[in-house]
Amino acid sequence: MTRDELKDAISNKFKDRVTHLEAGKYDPLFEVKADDLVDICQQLKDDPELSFDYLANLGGVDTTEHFEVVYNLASVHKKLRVDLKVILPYDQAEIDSVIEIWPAANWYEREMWELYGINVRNHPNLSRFLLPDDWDQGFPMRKDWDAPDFIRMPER
Amino acid sequence: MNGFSEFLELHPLFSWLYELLKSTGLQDPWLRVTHYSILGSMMFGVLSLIALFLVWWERKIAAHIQQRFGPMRHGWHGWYQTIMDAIKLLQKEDVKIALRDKPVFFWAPIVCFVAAFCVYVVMPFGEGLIVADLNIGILYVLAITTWTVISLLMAGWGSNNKYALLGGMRSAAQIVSYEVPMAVSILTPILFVGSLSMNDIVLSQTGPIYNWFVFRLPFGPIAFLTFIIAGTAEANRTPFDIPEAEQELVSGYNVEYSGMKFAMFFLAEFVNMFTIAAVAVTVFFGGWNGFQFLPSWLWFLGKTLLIVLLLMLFRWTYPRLRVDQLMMFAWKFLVPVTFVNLIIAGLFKHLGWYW
Amino acid sequence: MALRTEEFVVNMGPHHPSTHGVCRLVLTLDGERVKKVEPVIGYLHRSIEKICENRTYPQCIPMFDRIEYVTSMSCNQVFAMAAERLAEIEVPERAEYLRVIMLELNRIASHLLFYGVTAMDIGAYTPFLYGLRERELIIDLFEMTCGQRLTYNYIRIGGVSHDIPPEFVPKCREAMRIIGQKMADYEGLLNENPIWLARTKDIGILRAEDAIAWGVSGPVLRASGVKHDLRKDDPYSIYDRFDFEIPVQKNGDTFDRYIQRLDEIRESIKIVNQALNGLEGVEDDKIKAKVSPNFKPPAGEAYARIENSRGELGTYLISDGTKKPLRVKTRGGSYNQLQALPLMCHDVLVADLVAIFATLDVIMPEVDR
Amino acid sequence: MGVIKDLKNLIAGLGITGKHLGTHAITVQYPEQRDKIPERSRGIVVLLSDKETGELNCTACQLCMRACPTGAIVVEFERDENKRKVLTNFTLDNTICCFCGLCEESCNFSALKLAQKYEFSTIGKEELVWDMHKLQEVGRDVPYEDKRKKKKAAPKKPTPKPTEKKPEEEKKPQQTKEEVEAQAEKKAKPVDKPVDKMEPKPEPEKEKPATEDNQPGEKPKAGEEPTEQTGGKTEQAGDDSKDDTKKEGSD
Repeated sequence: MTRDELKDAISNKFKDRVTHLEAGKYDPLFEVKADDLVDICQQLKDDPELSFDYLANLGGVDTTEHFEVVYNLASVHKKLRVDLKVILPYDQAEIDSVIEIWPAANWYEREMWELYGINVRNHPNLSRFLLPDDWDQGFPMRKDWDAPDFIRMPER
Repeated sequence: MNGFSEFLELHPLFSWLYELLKSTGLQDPWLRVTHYSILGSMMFGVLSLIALFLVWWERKIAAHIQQRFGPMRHGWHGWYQTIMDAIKLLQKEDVKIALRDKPVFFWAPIVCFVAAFCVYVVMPFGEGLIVADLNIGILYVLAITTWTVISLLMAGWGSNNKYALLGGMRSAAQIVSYEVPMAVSILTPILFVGSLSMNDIVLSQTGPIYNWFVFRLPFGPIAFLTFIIAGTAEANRTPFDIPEAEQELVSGYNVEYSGMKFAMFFLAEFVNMFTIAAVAVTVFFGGWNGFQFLPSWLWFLGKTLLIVLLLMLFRWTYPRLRVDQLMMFAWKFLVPVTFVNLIIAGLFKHLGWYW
Repeated sequence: MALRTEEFVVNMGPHHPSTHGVCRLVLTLDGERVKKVEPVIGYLHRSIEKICENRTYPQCIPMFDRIEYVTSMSCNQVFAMAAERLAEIEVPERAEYLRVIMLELNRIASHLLFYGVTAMDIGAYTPFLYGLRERELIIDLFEMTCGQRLTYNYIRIGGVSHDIPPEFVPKCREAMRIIGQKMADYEGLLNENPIWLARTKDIGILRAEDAIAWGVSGPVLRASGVKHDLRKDDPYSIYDRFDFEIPVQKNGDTFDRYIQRLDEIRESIKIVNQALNGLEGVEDDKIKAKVSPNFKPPAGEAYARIENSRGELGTYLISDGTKKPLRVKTRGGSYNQLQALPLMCHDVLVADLVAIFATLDVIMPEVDR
Repeated sequence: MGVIKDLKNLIAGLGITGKHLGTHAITVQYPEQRDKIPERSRGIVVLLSDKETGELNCTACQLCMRACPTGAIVVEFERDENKRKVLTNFTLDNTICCFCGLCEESCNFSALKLAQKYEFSTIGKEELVWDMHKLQEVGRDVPYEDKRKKKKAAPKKPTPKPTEKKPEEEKKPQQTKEEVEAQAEKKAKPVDKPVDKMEPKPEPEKEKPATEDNQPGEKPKAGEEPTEQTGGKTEQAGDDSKDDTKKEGSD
């Protein structure tokens, strides 16, 4: 299945529940509503034609306007790749966990929670692991984060 | 030629010392005590030197196997590197952790060190070169080498460290288990000697080279193999070095020791290795027996170092066994094999099929 | 009186010889038997992703070197690939060949290191030195080409930084020949050794479906029997031009993970030799596409993934049209493999845990980033 | 039988280690012997001086400062009466330098180079922040190919504007191989300065004159490098450079 076919297949499957974004330069990129995410992920995994059984990467993004959560999915057997994106406003930074679908999401979601402060519902173990246990300086990956000992690369 | 090697023999020195002490007018309990203490200290000095040498030698062997240089800085190919290391260790701070079990922590290395050296009281280094020819010599060796386990348990307990404790427990299980096949495999030659005295064991192997027990087919080689395997385990050498297993238990029982206390454990390990090799030579390779052109103690030393080389090759070749496999190997393989071997040897002895 | 026993908790790490850096494993032990493993990471967290957000694109590449320093060529490659996908840059053919040669050499070097440290963790000391001895040949080739031995900064956006020196090709062929020969030594030392077999066979089995679900990739996944290799399944660079096999094992135990890497060394040697032949046929000697120092890719996002020696190494790059990336998210194989470690440690002994951990080939900077 | 086979395999392992017991070491004893470092090896950053005048090549254009990913380089300058930049200080913080070589590649004036030197350990951290004079002193005996000569040869302004970095394509001079060789021959032998105590002098073989390989991998080199690696032309070129090396070394 080529990338265009995959794009059409997903667009046809989910109709207006997903929006194809042109920003995805290489692999198809779809925007998904936060409430709809788990259901779409489950269907993507269960669909015999697509069978996205492999969560390659999961990460938060701070665009200075809103948060985004990007899911890079792959299919080991069908050799496919697709990206999903969920846009979260700053004041509702909360998303459902996809651990039930891909256990691999465990640490990625923990990391996102820890570094971006995006809350993950239904996650079994949201605790600090990259930052020190007694970290109290906020969420370092946010663009507006600052700390007394944070040295920014000088603009030159 | 013969005269030369006769000249190099050291046992006249022993009798000369005895005569010298006697001429001062000492009477018997004290005469013997003094004599033995002097001989014992001499032995201690020689063995310390041997241990230091073995440390250097092991490092060189390892380096050459791995195509490195090893110690090269102090003297010719770094021959006094270990002495410098020992001096460094002597000067180091003796780190005492706060929550140790004080007496146990203190005495463990001493027990280990002393036990390692005590064995050599009955070791025939050469013709007549023996401190005390006990009539239960080999039994004494087996008994004393087991002391090590007490010291390792003490070290593991006294350190109040979980890794050390695990190491101590492992060593206790291991040494106690391997004591059995070791004793049984030594029993096989004893069967033919009819005496437990180390000197008698050596003397029974004089004559042509096929009189050595290792060449007495079919039980000799098997007994030697089982002995060397059990002995490697007794000396805590790879592939049986699980009590210190660096990659699992960091350093096992001696993880909290530093400075000279650590050095005592370290040297004791090498002395133990030498002990195993020396016992193997005494029991299986004819002890100080050899051809005429070299003195007997040189034969003994040379053969022992060859066995030590074999032990070193083991160490730098093989991976480490796991603790349950180790016990399984001892009880399910070595013990049956040694017992069957013993029975076969007894059969041969009964039928008179031996030389 | 009934004997009362207790489980006890041991901290394995962060300073432990066999945790390959600063990983901490919290073990709950029943005697020597491991009841529970909990990996604790973060001791090496440098937040390279945040650092990269404050750097221009060319400046990110030295940072990526440090994500996974054992195979930094592939880290360079994955970032360059993501940036090239964003800006739609065509890489010159010669540069592609050079990239493939370097990536495969780096894979061999990494697997040789793996061979050494795994043997070391299971108690055999000498293989470590033998593995490093041959790795040195490859590191020398890298130093000859790009001037560094560990953090290369070689593969750049649009190509590579240096062309190979003329003596590279014969030396590389010679190194491949030597490594091919020395494989016999490696295998003779361990493969048939009964102690080694006892220590590795049927230890730490990872089933294929678990492996996929937990995002395990690379040699660990293939050792579990899944024939998944991005060089074939999602061919990047010019990997589709080469003829090589993807070795697969069956059981997914420690021994299979070990033997899998040895098999992969052989395949990589094949690829390097083919690429060296292919390099001779390339007419154009351009090694870098035209990329401005003030590289500004158009706004967009792209995910690049390559087959690293530790599995799928991926980078999600978001550009907002300025000369600094908006977001760089990296994913390394080690991260998922460490995550899946508790799956393999059901009721094993401490010594087995060390062996399993070693064959996962975890590199801590890649986990913590 | 299993035991016999296991024993055989164990002995085979001993054979492999035993075989190596007789081989010679492949390592070197470091401070006395050293491995030969390749020409491209990236060591510490040094500032290069003009071979005739002995002055620094740096024009204070600050390109390296901008290229540095760690901010290790700080270039300070002031403007003289002709509004030209004059370098007042060049600070390199070796504690954060990551030896990536981006500064050398960004430089259009051969002002700095990652030399083949790697021994600069000190007692204190402060001593690793090197200023202009120290960097110049360390870089005195470093051979290099002067990029500026090509600039002068081209009918352009004597000093191109340093404020804006040009795409590398534009810098590519249309040089033939003969010219490069001639240039290499013309090159004066690096002056033997008293060696800095922290920087042991590299072995004579290492003091190669800068050939085309010595340059960072930008466009000019790619143009000059022969395409075919096994062609006779390449061998010739390699021999030439080796000859040069020998001459330099024997001097």
